[in-house]
Amino acid sequence: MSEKDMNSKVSEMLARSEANAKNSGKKFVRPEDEEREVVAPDGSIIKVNPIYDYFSGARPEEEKPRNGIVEKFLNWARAESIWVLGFGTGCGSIEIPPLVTPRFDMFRFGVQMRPTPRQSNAFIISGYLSVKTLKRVIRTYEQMPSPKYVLALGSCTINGGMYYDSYSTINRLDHYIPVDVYIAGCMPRPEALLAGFGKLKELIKAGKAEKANEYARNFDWYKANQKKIVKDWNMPDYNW
Amino acid sequence: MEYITITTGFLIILAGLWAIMTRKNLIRIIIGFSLFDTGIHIVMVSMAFVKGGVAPILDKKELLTDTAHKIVDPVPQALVLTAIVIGLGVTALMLAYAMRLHQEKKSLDIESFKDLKW
Amino acid sequence: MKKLLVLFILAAFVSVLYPLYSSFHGSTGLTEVSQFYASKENIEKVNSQNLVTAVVVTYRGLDTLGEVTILFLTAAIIAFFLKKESDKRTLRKNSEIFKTAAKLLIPIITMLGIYIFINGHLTPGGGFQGGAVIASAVILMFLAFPNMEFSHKFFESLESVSGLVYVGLAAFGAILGLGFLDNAILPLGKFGELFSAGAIPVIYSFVGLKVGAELSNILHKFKSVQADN
Amino acid sequence: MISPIHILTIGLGGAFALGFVPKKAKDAAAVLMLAAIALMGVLTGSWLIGLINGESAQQIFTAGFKPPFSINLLMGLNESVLTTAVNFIGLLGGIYLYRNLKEAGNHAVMVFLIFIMGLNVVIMTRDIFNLFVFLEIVSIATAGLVILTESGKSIQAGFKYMLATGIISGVLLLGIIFAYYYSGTLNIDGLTAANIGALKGGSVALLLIMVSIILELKSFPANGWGLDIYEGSNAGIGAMLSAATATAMYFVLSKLLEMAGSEWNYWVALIGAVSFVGSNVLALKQRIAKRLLGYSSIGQIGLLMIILGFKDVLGDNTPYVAFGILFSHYFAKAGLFWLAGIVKQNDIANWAVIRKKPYFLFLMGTFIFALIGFPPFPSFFAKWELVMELVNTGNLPWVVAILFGSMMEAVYLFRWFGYAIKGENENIEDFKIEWNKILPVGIVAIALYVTGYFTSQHTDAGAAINWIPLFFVAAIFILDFLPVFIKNTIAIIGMAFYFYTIYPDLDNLRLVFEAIFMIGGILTLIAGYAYKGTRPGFYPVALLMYAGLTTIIEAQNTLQFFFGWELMTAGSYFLIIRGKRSMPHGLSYMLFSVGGAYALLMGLGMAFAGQGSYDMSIINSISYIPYWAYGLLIVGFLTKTAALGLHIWLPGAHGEAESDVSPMVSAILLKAGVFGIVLTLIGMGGENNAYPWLPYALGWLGAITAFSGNLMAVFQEDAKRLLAYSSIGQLGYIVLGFAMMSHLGWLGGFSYVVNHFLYKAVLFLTIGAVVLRVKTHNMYEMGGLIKRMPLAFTAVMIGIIALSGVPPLSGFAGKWLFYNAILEKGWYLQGAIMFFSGGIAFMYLWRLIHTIFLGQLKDNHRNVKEISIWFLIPIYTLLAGIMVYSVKPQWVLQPLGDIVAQWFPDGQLTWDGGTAFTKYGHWAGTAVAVTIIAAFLVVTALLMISTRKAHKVKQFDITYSGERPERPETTHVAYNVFEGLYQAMWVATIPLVEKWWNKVSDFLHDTAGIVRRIYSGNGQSYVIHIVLFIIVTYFVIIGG
Amino acid sequence: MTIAKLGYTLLGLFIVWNWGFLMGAIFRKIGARVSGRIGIPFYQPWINFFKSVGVRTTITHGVMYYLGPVFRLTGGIGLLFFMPLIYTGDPNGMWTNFSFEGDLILILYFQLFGMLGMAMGAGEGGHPYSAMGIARGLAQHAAVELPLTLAILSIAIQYDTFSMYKIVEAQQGGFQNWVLFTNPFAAGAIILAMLGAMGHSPFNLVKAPNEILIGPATEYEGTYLGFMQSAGSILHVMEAVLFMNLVFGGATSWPELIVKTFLIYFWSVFVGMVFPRYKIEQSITWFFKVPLVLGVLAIIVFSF
Repeated sequence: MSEKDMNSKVSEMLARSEANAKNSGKKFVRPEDEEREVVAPDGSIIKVNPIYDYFSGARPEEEKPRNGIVEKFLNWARAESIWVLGFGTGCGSIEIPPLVTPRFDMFRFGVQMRPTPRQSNAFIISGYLSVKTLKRVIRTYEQMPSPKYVLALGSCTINGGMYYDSYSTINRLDHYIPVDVYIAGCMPRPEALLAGFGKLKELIKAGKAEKANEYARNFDWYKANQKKIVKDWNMPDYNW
Repeated sequence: MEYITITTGFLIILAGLWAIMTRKNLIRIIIGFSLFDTGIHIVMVSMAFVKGGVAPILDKKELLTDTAHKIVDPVPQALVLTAIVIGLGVTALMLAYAMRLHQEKKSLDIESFKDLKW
Repeated sequence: MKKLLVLFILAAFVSVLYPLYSSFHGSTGLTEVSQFYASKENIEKVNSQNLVTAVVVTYRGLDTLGEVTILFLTAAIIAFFLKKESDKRTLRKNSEIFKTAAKLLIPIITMLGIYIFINGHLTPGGGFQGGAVIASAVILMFLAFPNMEFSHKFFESLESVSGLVYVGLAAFGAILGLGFLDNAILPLGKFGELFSAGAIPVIYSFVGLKVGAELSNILHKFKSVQADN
Repeated sequence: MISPIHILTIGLGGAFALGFVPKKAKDAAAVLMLAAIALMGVLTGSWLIGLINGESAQQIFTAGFKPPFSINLLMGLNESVLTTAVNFIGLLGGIYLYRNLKEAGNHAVMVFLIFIMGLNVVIMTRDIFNLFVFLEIVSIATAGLVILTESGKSIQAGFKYMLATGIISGVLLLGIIFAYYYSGTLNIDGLTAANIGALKGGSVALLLIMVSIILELKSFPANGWGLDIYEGSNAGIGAMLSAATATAMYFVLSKLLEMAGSEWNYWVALIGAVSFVGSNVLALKQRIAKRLLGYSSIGQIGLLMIILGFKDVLGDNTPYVAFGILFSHYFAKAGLFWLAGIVKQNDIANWAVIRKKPYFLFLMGTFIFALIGFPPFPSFFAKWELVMELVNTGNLPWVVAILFGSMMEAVYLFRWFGYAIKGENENIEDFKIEWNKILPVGIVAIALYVTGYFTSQHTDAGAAINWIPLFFVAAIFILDFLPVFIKNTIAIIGMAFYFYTIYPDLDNLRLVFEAIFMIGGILTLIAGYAYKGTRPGFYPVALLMYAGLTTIIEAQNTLQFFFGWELMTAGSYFLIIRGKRSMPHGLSYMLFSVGGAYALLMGLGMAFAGQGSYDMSIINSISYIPYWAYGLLIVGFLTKTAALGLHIWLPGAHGEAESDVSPMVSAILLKAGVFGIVLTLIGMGGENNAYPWLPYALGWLGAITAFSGNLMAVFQEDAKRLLAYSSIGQLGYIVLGFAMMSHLGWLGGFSYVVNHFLYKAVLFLTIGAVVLRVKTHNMYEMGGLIKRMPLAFTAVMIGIIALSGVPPLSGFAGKWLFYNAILEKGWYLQGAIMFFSGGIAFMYLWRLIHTIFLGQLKDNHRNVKEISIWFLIPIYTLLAGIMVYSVKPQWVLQPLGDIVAQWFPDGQLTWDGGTAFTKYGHWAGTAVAVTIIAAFLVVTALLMISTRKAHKVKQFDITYSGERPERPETTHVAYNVFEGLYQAMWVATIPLVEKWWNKVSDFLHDTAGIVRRIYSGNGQSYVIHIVLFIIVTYFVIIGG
Repeated sequence: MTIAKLGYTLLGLFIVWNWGFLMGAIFRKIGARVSGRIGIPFYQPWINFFKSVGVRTTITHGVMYYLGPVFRLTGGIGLLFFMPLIYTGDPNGMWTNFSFEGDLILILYFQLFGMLGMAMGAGEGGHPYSAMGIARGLAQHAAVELPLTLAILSIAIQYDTFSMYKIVEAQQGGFQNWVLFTNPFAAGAIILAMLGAMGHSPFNLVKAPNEILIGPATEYEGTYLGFMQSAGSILHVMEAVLFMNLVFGGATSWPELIVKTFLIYFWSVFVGMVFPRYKIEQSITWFFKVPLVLGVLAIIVFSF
C-alpha cells in the first residue's frame, strides 16, 4: 500500500469514527482503538478489543509494609537509593539536568536517573501538566513498582500557577496522583530540588511516604478525577 | 565411354544438389531432387559397363557360351531399375506434398514453411 | 551470399566425391556375383533369356518385392493424403483430332505395355517398364477425356490382387521349401520361349499390372485434386 | 518353427488384402492390421523363445540361392529380440492409434502395417541393397504416417523429412554402388570380408554408407528435419519413430559397423557423443513437449552409438548395456510420446494438467526416471555397467561426456516433470481419457519395471540387491487409497520390523547410521498421524527414501550402494517436491543430486578399475588415479551434505517441504552423505592416508561451509529456511570433524551426527508443527507463541541450547571434542572459524526462538492451539534422547569411541568414570550437568521465594515511554533483526555460489538458444546441414 | 572433600559478589572524581541491591521472563564454579573451585549460558528495545569471540593444554612468564577483545542507556533487577579473572586477584571514559580489524 493510499484510508477511518460518535452520541473513539476483527490461521474470526485485551488492568492492592526492623532497613535503603525516572513532563525538566553536574551532584545523595519506570521509584512532575501529558504520567506512575514517590516541581503542580485558567492544563496534581513532596516556585532552582529530595528521604525513613498505598486505597476517586479530565481515555483502568 | 557417363552422372548430381540448395520454389527443388537421383542412377549404370560387353540379354546363341566375358554386369542394371522406381515413388510423394503445401499457404516458396523450428 | 556458401559447400562435396571418381577406372570384367549369374548352370537353372530380369525377379527378387511395395505405399499414401477431391473443373474442350488419335492410340499403347511385361524375361523391359507404358496410356486418357468418370475401384482391386498373387507366389516357394521367390515353383520351360523361366513371366506380369494400376491411381489422385487457380 | 520370411508374407499379404476390405468396414481394416502385427509378433516371439532356449540362428535364403548371390535374411538372437520389440511396440502403437487409423481409412492402415513389416526386414536383412530398399520403405511409410493426423505443421515436417531422407538415401545409394564396384558383392558379410575400407575410393564409399545410416539416426546437428517430424507428427507416430524406427536403425548401424571395421568404432562413438551432448544441451531451451522428446530421443541414440563404438571395450557386456539403455529408451520414450498425445499440451508448463489424473503423473514419473537412469529401471544397470567398463579401460573423457549429457537430459526432463507436479493447472483444460490410449502406456510402464527387475538379475552384483524394501514400497503404493492412519501404522510397523530383522547383521558403524535412519524415520512418521485424509503419494515416496537409505547401509557391493543412493534420491525428491512452493527447489535438488550421483558413479568406476570387483571393500584400495577417485567420491557425497558450493538446493528444498518432511530430509537424509564420506575416508586409509590434501581441503570446505551456512541462516525471515541453512552449517562441522582424520575428530564428528539428528529433528518437527498451526513460515508473522504453545517452546529451547553447544546440554560434547581435535591436528584457523560460526549460530537460534515464541503474540494467533500431540510424541522422545546424552555423555561417546577406534586406534581420549581426558583438557559431562542444574535450581528457588506475589501481566503491559503500543505487529522486533550485522558483514553474504551456478545455467541455456538457431525451419538448410555433415565427417575421418 | 570445596567455592562466590559491587562503586567514584564530582558512596551498589530486592509489587510476563535472570545468575555462578580462582600450586586446591569438571572450552561456552537465558527472558518481556539490545549484543559477541578464540587457541598451542589451571601454572615465576610477554599478539588480541566482552563504552550498545532505554533489562524490576545486578557484578569479576588467568599470570592470593582484576577492569573503564559509543556495524568492523589481525598473527606465530 502506498503512502498516499494509507493516508486516505486513515482519514477515511477517522471520518467514519467521528460520524459514528456523532450519530450514536457516544464518546469519541480513535479509529485504532475501535474493536476490530482478525482472521485466525484456521479461518475463524477473532474479535479484538484494543483497549482491554492487551492489558491486565487489575486493580492495585495496598501493600502492607513489612515488620519492624526489616521495613526500617528497607526504608533506609529506599531513601538512600532514589532512582528518578528520567521523563521530562513539563517546563521544569530543564532544572533536572544540572543535578548531575559537579555543582549539584545528586549522585552523592544516592539519587540517580533511570530510563525506565520499572526500575525507578521516584517521579518528578516538572511543572505545568497538560491534560495530554497527564494521561502519560498516569500510565507511567502506575507502571512503577511500589513503593514509589512523586515530587511535584513548581507552583503549576499545586494550583495551576500561571496556567490556572488554561483549557488544556490541570490545576491540581494531587487530584490525579498522590504527591509526596511539593517543591514550590516558578521555577524552583536545582537547589530546591535537592532540598526536596532531602525532604523525601526524611519522609521515607520515617515510613511516611506511603502514597502508593494511598493511591490504591482511594483508587476510585483518583480514577474518577482522571477520567473526568482525560476525554479520550484509551487505557485500562490500571496500567501494570 | 564409362568415363563420359560417370562424369555426366556426377555433374548431374551436383546440379541437382545446387538446385535443391539454392532454389526457393518447391517444384524446382523437387526437380533438383529428381536430377540428383538421376545422376546417381547414371553413375550406377556406368559401373555396369564392361569394355566390349553387350547387354546381358542372351538372345544370341554365341552368348550362351562363356557368357561372363561377353556381357556387361547385369547387377547394377537390376539395381538401377529398383532405384529408379524408388526415386519415382519418392518424387511422386514429394509432388503430392508440394500440392498440399500449396493448398495450405497458397505459396510454393520453401521459406514460407518454417512453422516448425528450433 | 547464400549461393556463394552453397557453391563452397558443393566444392567441398566435390572433394568428398573426388576419390570415388578418381579411383574409378572402368570394369574389365564381371564381378564374382555377376559371373555366377552368367555361368551356364545358373542360366539354365533360372532359364531366363534376359539376365537382368533374372536378377531382378529371382536373385534379387526381394528388392523387387520391396520396390513394388514402395509403389504400393506411395499410391496408398497419396490416396489418403489427397483424398479431398476438389470441385469439378471446366476445361477447354479437346480438339476432335486429339480425341480421335487418343482413342486410336490408347489400346495400342496398352497392348505395347502388356507386351513389354509379358516378354520381360526375353527382351529388354519387364513389369515396371510395361506398367509405366500402360500408365502413359492412362495419362493420355486423362488428357483426352478429362471429364470421363474413372473407376479407381477397379485399379485398386487390380493392385491388391496382383500384390497378393506376387506375395503368394513368393511365399509358395518358401512353403515348398525351395526358397522365397524361387522361380522354380513353375515349370522352367524351354530357354528363350515365352513360357520359360518358371514363375518369372507370371510374376512380372502381375508386377506390370500392379505398377500400371498403381501409377494410374497416383495420376488419378493428382488429377482429381487439381483446383482451378 | 515358421520361417521368419513369412513376416513379409503376413505383412505384405495383409497390406494387399486390405485393399479388398470395403471402405465402410473401417473397424475391420484396423482389426485386420492389428491381427497381422500380432501375428508377426507371435512369429518373432516364438523365435525369441526358441533362440533363448538354445536353438541356433537361422539364415533365410531367397530364390533358392546361397548368398552372396541372392538376398539372405538372418534370424539370430539379437534380431529376434529387436523384431519382437518392434512388433510389440507396433501392436501397442496400433492400438494407441486405433481411432486415428480407422478414421484415416484403409490406406493409412496399410501404410502402418507396411511400416512395421519394413522395420522387421530392415533388422533381419543381410544384403546392403535390400537394406536400402527397405529403409526406403520405412522412410516413405514414415512420410505417410506423419500426415496421419493432418495439420499444416505435419505436412511441412513431412516434406522436410522427404527431402532430407531423399538426399540421405541418395548418398547411401552412391556408397552402395561404389562398394559393389570395389568388392563385387552386396552381401554385408561379403563386404565385411572384402574390407573395402582399406582402398582409397572404397573408404569413401564406406564413409558414405556409414554416414548416411548415422544421418538416418538423426545425428546432431544435421537433424532439424528429424526434430520437425517428432514435433509435427501425431504423438503415436512420434512414439513409433522414437521407439521402433530408432531401435531398428540402431541395429542397422551395429550391423554395418561390423562391416566397416573396428577403426570406425571410434568415429561412431565420437559422433554419438557429439550427438548425445549437443542434443541434450540444445534441449535445455526447448519448451514444446514433443520436440523436447525428439531432442531426448536423438540424445539417447547418441548414447547408444557411444556404446556401439565401445563394443570392443565392453565385450560380452555390449548387448546387456545396449539393450538396457535401448529398452529404457524404447519403453519410456514411447510412453512419453503417447502421454503427450493424451495430454495434448504443447508447452511443457501446461503439463501441470496431468496432475488432475494422478496415475498419469505416476506414469510420467516412471518414464522420466527410466530415461535418466534411475533404479530400478534397466537403464540404471546398463549405465552402471557402461561407466564401470569405460572407466576401467581408462576412457575417462568419454565418461565425462556421457555423464555431462545425462546431466543436461536430467535438467530438462526434471524441469518438465516439475511443471507436471507443481505447475499452475487451474486454467488448463482437462484432457480426455480413451482406453485404447491408456492401455499401451500402462503396459510399457509395467514393462519397464519388469525389465528392470530382470536386468538386475543378470549380473551377480545386481542379483544381490535386496528387493524387499522396494516391494514394501510397491505394496504401500497399491494401498495408497487407505486413510493416513492405517498407512502410517503399516509403514511404522514395517520399518520397525525390518530394522529388527536386519540390525543383528550390521557392524557398529552401520548400526549407528541405520538407527538414525530407521528410528528417526519411525519417529518422524509418527508425526504423520497428525495429517488427515489419505495424503496421497506420501507414504510410497517416504518409504522409497527409507528403502534407499537402508539399502545404502546394507550394501554389500558398490552397485547395491549406488542403487540405494539413487532410490533415496528419487524418494527424497518426491518428498521435497510435495511442498507448496517447492518446484524450483525440487529441481535444483534433483540436479545437484544427479550431478553428485554421477561424480559418485565415476568415483566408483575408478574404484572398480584395476580391481575388477564390485565388493564394497574396493573403496579401501583404489589403485587407479586414487586422488581423483576419492575426490570424486567425496564430491558426490558432499552434494548430499550440501557443502558450500553444492548447497544451493538445500534451503529451498528443506524450507518449503512439508512439516514432517523437513525433519526427514534434514535430520535423516543428510546423514546418508555423511555415511558416504565416512566410508570414503575409511577407504582412504585412516590417519596416515596417502592423500593428505583431500582431507585438508575437505576440512577447509567444512569450516567455510559452517561459517557461511550459519551466517546465511542469521538473515532468514523464514523459519524453516533458517533451519535449513543451519543444517548446512552443522553439516559443515561434521565434515570438518571427519576431515581431521583423527580419533578425536571422528569422535567429534560422530557426536555431531547423533546430535544433529536429535536436535534438528526436534527443531524441524516443532517448527513444522507450529507452521501447521499458524499457517505461515515467516517468523515476523509469529511471536509470543510461548503463551499458546509452551510445550513447543520448551522443545525448541532445549533444541537450540543443544544446538548452540552451551553446556550442560549434549551439543557441548561435540564442541569439546572438536577443539581437542583441532589442537591436536593443528588446524587452528579452521577451529577459530568454527568457533566464530558458533557465535553466529547463537544469533539465528535466538532469532528463531525469539521471533516465534517470545515477544508479542499476534492478534490472529490468540486462539491457536498447542501443536499436535502426534508431533509432541516424537519431539519429546527425541528430547529425552538429548537429555540422556547430556547428562550421561559417556553412554553415547564410549560406544562411538569404540567404533572410531577401529580405524583410529590411539586412545587420545580416556575415560575416568564420567570424566573424559585428553592430552589437553578434561570434561566431566555428568558433573557439569549436575553442577549447573543444581545452581539453576537454587537460584530459581531464591527468585521464586522473593517474587512469590508477582502480578501476571499481559502483553502490552510494558513501559512504552508513557504511551501504549498500538499493535503487536509494530511492537514485535522480528523483521530484519540483524540489520547491524548485515551492514558489517554483507560482503560475506553475497551469494557468489548461487551467482556462479546461475551463470553456468545461463551460459548453457544461452548457448543452446544460439546454437539451436541452426534449425531454421527451412528444409533447404537441413539439406545443407546434411551435406556439410558428410563433408565434415569426410575431412575428419578420412582427412582431405 | 567435595563438600569442603563447595564451601570454599561459595565463599569465593561471596567474595566475588562483594568485590564486584565494590569495584563497580569504585569506578563510579573514579568517574565522578574525574568530572569533579563527589560521586556515589562506595556502598551505593549494596543499597541499590537491597532496595531492588525490597520492592513491594512486582510483575511477571511469563515463565521465560522469570527464568531470564535465573539463567544469567546461574551463568555467573557456574562460571565461577568452573574457574580456578587462586593458584596455590595444587591442582585440586581449594580455590580452584570445580575446575576439575571442565577446562577452558567449558568456560568459553558456558559464558553463553547466561546470555542465552537473558536473551530469552528479555524476549518474553515483549519490549521492543530488549530485543534490539539482544540482537546487537549477540552480533557484537560473535565479533568479539573471533579474535578472542584465536588468541585463546594460540595460548592453548603455546602451553599445549586447554586446562585453565595448567595455563596459569605455566605463567608462574615472575611477570616475564606471563602470556602478556611470552605471547604478545595473543595478549594484544585478548586485551582488545576484552573491551567488547566487558560491554563498556564504546561497546555498550547492548544497553545503550537512553537510546534503547537500557536494552535487555528494560522490563525487569525489583528482585529480577537485584539478581541481574548480582549476576552483572559476578560476571564482571569473572571476565576479569578469565583474562587475568589467560594473560596476566593468574593470581596466587586474593589480594593479587583483587589488584589484577581491578586493573583489568580499569582498562576497559578507561577506554570507555575516552571513547564514545560505536554503532553496531562500526563495532563489528572494528573487531574484524585490529584484534582479528593480532589473533591471526598469534596463531601463525605459534603454529609454524
